[in-house]
Amino acid sequence: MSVLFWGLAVVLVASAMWTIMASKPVYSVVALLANFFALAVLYLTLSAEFLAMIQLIVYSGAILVLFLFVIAMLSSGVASFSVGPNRLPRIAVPAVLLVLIALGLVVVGIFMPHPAPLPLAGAAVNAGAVGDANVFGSVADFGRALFTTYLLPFEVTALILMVAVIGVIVLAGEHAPYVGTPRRAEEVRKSLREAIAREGD
Amino acid sequence: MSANVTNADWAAVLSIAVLGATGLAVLVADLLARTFVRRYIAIAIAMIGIIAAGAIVFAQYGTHYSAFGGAFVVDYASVLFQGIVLLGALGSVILYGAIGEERRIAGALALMLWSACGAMLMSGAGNLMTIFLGLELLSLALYALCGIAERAGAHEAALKYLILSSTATGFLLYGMGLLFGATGSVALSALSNPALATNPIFWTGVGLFFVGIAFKLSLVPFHTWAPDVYEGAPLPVTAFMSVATKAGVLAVLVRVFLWSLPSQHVSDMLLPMWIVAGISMIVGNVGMLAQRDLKRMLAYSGIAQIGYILAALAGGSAEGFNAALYYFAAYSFMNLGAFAVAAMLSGDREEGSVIANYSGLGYRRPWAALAMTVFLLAMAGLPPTAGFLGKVFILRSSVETGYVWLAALLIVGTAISLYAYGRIVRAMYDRSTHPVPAAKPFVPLAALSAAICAIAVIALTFYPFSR
Amino acid sequence: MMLLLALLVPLAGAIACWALGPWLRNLAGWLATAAVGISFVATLLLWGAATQPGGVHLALFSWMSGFDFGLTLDPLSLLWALIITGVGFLIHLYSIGYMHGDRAFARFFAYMNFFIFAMMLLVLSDNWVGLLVGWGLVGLASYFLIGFWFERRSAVAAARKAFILNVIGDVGIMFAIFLIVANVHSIRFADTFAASATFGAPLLYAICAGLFIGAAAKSAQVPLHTWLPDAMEGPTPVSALIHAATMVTAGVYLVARCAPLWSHSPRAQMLVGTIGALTAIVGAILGTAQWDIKRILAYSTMSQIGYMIMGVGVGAYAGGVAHFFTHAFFKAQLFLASGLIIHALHNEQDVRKMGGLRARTPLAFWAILVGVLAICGIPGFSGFFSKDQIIQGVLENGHPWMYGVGLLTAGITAYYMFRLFFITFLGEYRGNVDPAQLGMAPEAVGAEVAHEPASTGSGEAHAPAWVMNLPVALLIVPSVLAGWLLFSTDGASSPWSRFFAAQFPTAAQASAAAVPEWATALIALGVVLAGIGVAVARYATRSAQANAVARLRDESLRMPKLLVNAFYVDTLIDGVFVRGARLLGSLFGRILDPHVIDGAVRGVAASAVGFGVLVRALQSGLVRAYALVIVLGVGCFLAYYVFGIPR
Amino acid sequence: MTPGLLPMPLVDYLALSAVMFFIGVTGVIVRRNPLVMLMSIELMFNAANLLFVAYARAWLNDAGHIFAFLVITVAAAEAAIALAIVVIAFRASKNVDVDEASALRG
Repeated sequence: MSVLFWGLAVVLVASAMWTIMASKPVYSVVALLANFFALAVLYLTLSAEFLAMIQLIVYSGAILVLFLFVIAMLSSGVASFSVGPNRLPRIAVPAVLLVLIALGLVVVGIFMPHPAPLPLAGAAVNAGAVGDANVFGSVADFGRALFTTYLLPFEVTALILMVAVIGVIVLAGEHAPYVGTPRRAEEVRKSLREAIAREGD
Repeated sequence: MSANVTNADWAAVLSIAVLGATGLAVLVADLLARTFVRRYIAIAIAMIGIIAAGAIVFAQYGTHYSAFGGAFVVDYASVLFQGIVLLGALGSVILYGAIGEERRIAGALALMLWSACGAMLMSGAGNLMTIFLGLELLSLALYALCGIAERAGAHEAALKYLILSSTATGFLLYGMGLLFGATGSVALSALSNPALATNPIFWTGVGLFFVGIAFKLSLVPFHTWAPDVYEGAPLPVTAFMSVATKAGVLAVLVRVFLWSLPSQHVSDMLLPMWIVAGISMIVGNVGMLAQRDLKRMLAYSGIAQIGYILAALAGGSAEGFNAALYYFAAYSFMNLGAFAVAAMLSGDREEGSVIANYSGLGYRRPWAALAMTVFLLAMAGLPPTAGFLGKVFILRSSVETGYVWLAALLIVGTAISLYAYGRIVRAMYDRSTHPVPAAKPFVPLAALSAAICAIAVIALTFYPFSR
Repeated sequence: MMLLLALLVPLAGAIACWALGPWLRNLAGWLATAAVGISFVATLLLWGAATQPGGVHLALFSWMSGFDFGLTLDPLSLLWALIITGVGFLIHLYSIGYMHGDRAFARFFAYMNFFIFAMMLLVLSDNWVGLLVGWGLVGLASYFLIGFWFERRSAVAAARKAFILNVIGDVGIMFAIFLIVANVHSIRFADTFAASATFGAPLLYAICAGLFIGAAAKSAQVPLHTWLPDAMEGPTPVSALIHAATMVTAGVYLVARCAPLWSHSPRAQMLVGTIGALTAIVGAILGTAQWDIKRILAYSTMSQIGYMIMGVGVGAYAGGVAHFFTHAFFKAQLFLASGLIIHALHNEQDVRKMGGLRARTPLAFWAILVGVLAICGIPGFSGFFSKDQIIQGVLENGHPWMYGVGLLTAGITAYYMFRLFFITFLGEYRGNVDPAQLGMAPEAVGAEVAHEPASTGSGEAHAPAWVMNLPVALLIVPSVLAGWLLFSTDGASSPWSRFFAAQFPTAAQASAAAVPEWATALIALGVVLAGIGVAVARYATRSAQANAVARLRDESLRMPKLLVNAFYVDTLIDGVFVRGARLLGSLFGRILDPHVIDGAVRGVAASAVGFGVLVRALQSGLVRAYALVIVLGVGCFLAYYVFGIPR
Repeated sequence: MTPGLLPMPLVDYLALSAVMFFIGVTGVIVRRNPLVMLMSIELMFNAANLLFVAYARAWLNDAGHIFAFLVITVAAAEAAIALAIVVIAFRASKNVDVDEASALRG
């Protein structure tokens, strides 16, 4: 188990690093995909079967595909990524420094010895599943909790998804490409035409 | 544990459901309506929905129970904060109706209503999940609303808000994870366990949780997004952000920090919060001095005013809570009113948010200038406005509970702010000839809400009469 | 009810003049004057009741507990109310003539009436909030009136300056009121004074200091005095009403009203007395260096209020208030009489271009003579009694150095007032002399021409002369006689001291002074005569009159820079506050321009990496910089929550 | 807490998630491409999820699972809106560089 865990940990950290350091966004997506897969496996070892599944389906299947789609759309010849000068070229140094300090603090907090054991009183423990790790985290267990105890959060997610749908429609839908000034719009249209012509060849 | 969901549970969130359904109704009606009545129908439905939700909320006044196994709480605080959220939603909906783009009005109003749903959920949140979901519902709709206008500034504002707010949410979420780990429960009631006081994971969780809260309240140093986003977002959206968002987050703050933490460590745990509140008072007021955009200035003003409100909460006394609520209500009215006046003066390009356009207003639009003067006086905390009384209450409670240094910072901040607000008042009564921008069609509604806010800002001064 | 009438009639008059101005035309002046007259009569009718123990009290409404609003009329506020409405009435009457033909005639009277209302609210309130509201409104009315001729840049600038300095004072008062309300839980004066013994010295000192910042701003005390000379940009009746008789003495009223607070705090007494003494002498010294007749009077006002503040500050309340009483008459008279001269000379205000005016404006001659004698404290005239009482009172309260300052100031006052008098009325008329020969700076000449533009060109349609002459003539009477109210043979039972018997706390240590009262009077008289002697030698002898032009030229050119620039206080305030505020503002707004950030990042290269730039880049518009700041905050929070907690 | 239920000591999971979380934070600060910034934010969310899942197992409380599920749902909704905003911002300014979006400042 230890080997699996540390193997996964290495994959997770490495892929996370790759995600933020990759030179092209597409590579970032691929790295993130690896990260999510490793995470799903880690969930399985923590007996969160349903969540592992969701992780693969929603994250890898939906969210990352969305990213890929947008990257493909934006890089289709209209303009390159990351134009313009880097206005904060040396930000990485203080950033990494700060982040390391913050990380150090959190890790210290985590490893700091607890003078007293963690209390159980008042915590809402899933009583029926104590000691029975096979049931805990299964689809049935998860579903029962979601539709009884946690019904309100579940209902709210429906509203959140609706906001996402309507928000995207309102943002992007039913209007012409950007019309700032006529000249600008014409420019955009022209470059779009050129791009389409290139793709057609 | 797996309690059945009863009618009482649903009644607790009925107002939120009504608001959510109203959003749908606005969209459906927009599909069916003819073009030229779209605007009227959208505003009418939205207003009816908000008022109905408000009636339901205030019918709950005086009751105290928790629903959905503790996920949602109905009490004094939830009712009052939800009331303020609805007030902010009503004002912003009217303003959007007045100056928003006809083409997207239904979508925008629906998003605004759903965003208000999020804030209302936060007002009554009883566990971490509800807080998180309420916050995300609120924020997601606001991201979209920020970017809704066809201006480069709006897109930039949306992008900035999206990235920074998501980052802050990440911190909040991580903090929640640690809190869950420390307590083994998502319920806020589990946080009050005195044994937690020795657990560093709990403390770290509280710290990160507070980062998320401070970001949403735009406290220094988590405030940097606010001026940019306020300036770039459409005016009614900014109005909504300045009232409804803060109502929801303040409710969470009160519920988590003041009412749920282990009581013997509460003052230690909250010290950083009061410090950043004090810094915010100064930075916010100084930041106002050099601004040329009204919305941007109001962002800095909001930073300072939230600092004042936290100063009232600092002692944790009941009187301080009342002072904070009173000041927050007054703040809502004066902010909405100022935005309403700006909307009255706005044509196609939001001219009302350019401070230079206010010079000589006292002679061109005497009533608008008078209303604006009332709001600015209230923000500066001068009599005879509710802002003055609110500051008196805050000072009293913070001095009584021993936070004299906060009171002193408040006074210093107020003194700095007098110049910033006075600058606009003076400009309005300077004689100069400045072109009047053409007004938009629904401006009478904006004027009406400005008038109501102005009267409320004065009338709130007499509020303690009724006691 | 009568009290409410006295308060509200001027407000009604203001509203009427403002709303109906275009229809009322010249009637507006009479309407406004009548409103003030009614207010005066109403106040007068309350005399009997007000002097009873406890005075008149009218509860208006009660808010929550501790917030009771009401009006009160006791001997102190009665005195102020009578002066405000009485002198105010005469000045209104005068204004009908003075402002005749001005385009905004009705607006002027609306402001004037509004000012009277605000002032009455200030003195009649029985609570802090009412006082503060009145205080603020008075400042507002003054702002409007100083900037009345808003076409003139200098008038607008002066109004703005007065307003800003007054707002500084308002903040001070607000601070004090917050402290009071936080400790007493009541806004009424009576409750505050009852509780004042329990305050503890630091709190009491803080309250007194806050209140005194307000008093100093309104009463033009050093270093907040610079607005007063500039405020002479307003019409002359305004100068008479606001900047001599009433508003500027609000600070005296405040300190006198809070006598119970000051009596418990020797440190606060010291502060106020020192500032008052300083103001008295600074104002007098600056008065010797002015050429504009109204500015001379303005500095003398400042100096005289310094006396009053010194008096009420150290505990000589009756003396300070008495000086307010006599000063209101003779200073109003001086201003109104100088207004007659300015009017007669078609808006000439520079005394160098006057001279020999005795025949031309006889009434002004006599009025100014009486005023000058009164302000100098010549026995028999009103100023003598009240000034003596302050100087003696200061000594009795144990401040010998203030006693010395008071005497010295009296001498300087005598010098510059007689200088004014001699230059204006003796010798030859110099109106036709080339300004350069008089040593006037060329740019000043151009500015003089533009003075008081609105009332020029009204030569053909004069108002009846008596409306301007009558108030001046009437004011001569109290200027001479008012002081006799303070006179008594045994030193204690004058009508004045009986009037105020119950008002002020008697100073515990008011012991027999080292110098008896008659001796003080003699010393003062000697100093004054010396001052007059210098003035006579410089300006009134036959030879001095003969070559007046050359003399004035010499004096103008040799005037010490320090005095011409009024000790550079304005420069200092401008440098510290205005630039400071601007700098602070631009620090947050402008420094973050792309140039600076780009420059810093690129140019300073290596050193640019670091927190210095990051902090300056706080509002750079760059998302990543914002994120970095947020993480910085996160770091601070985590450091506190992980390590900083006492466990 | 009932020990032994977790395959590894709890602190190992916590440390792993903290490292992942702060890698995400670094990504937000140092990258200029909004898409990569959003991916970094996803990393932060996932790190938090790992925390929830590990603790859910430690406490045997399925609230952690539910919470993680909600986070995933919200992340999906957020990604949709975020990408829409990136697309319209791109349409307006023809680039995907957050440094270029700095007209609002001061």
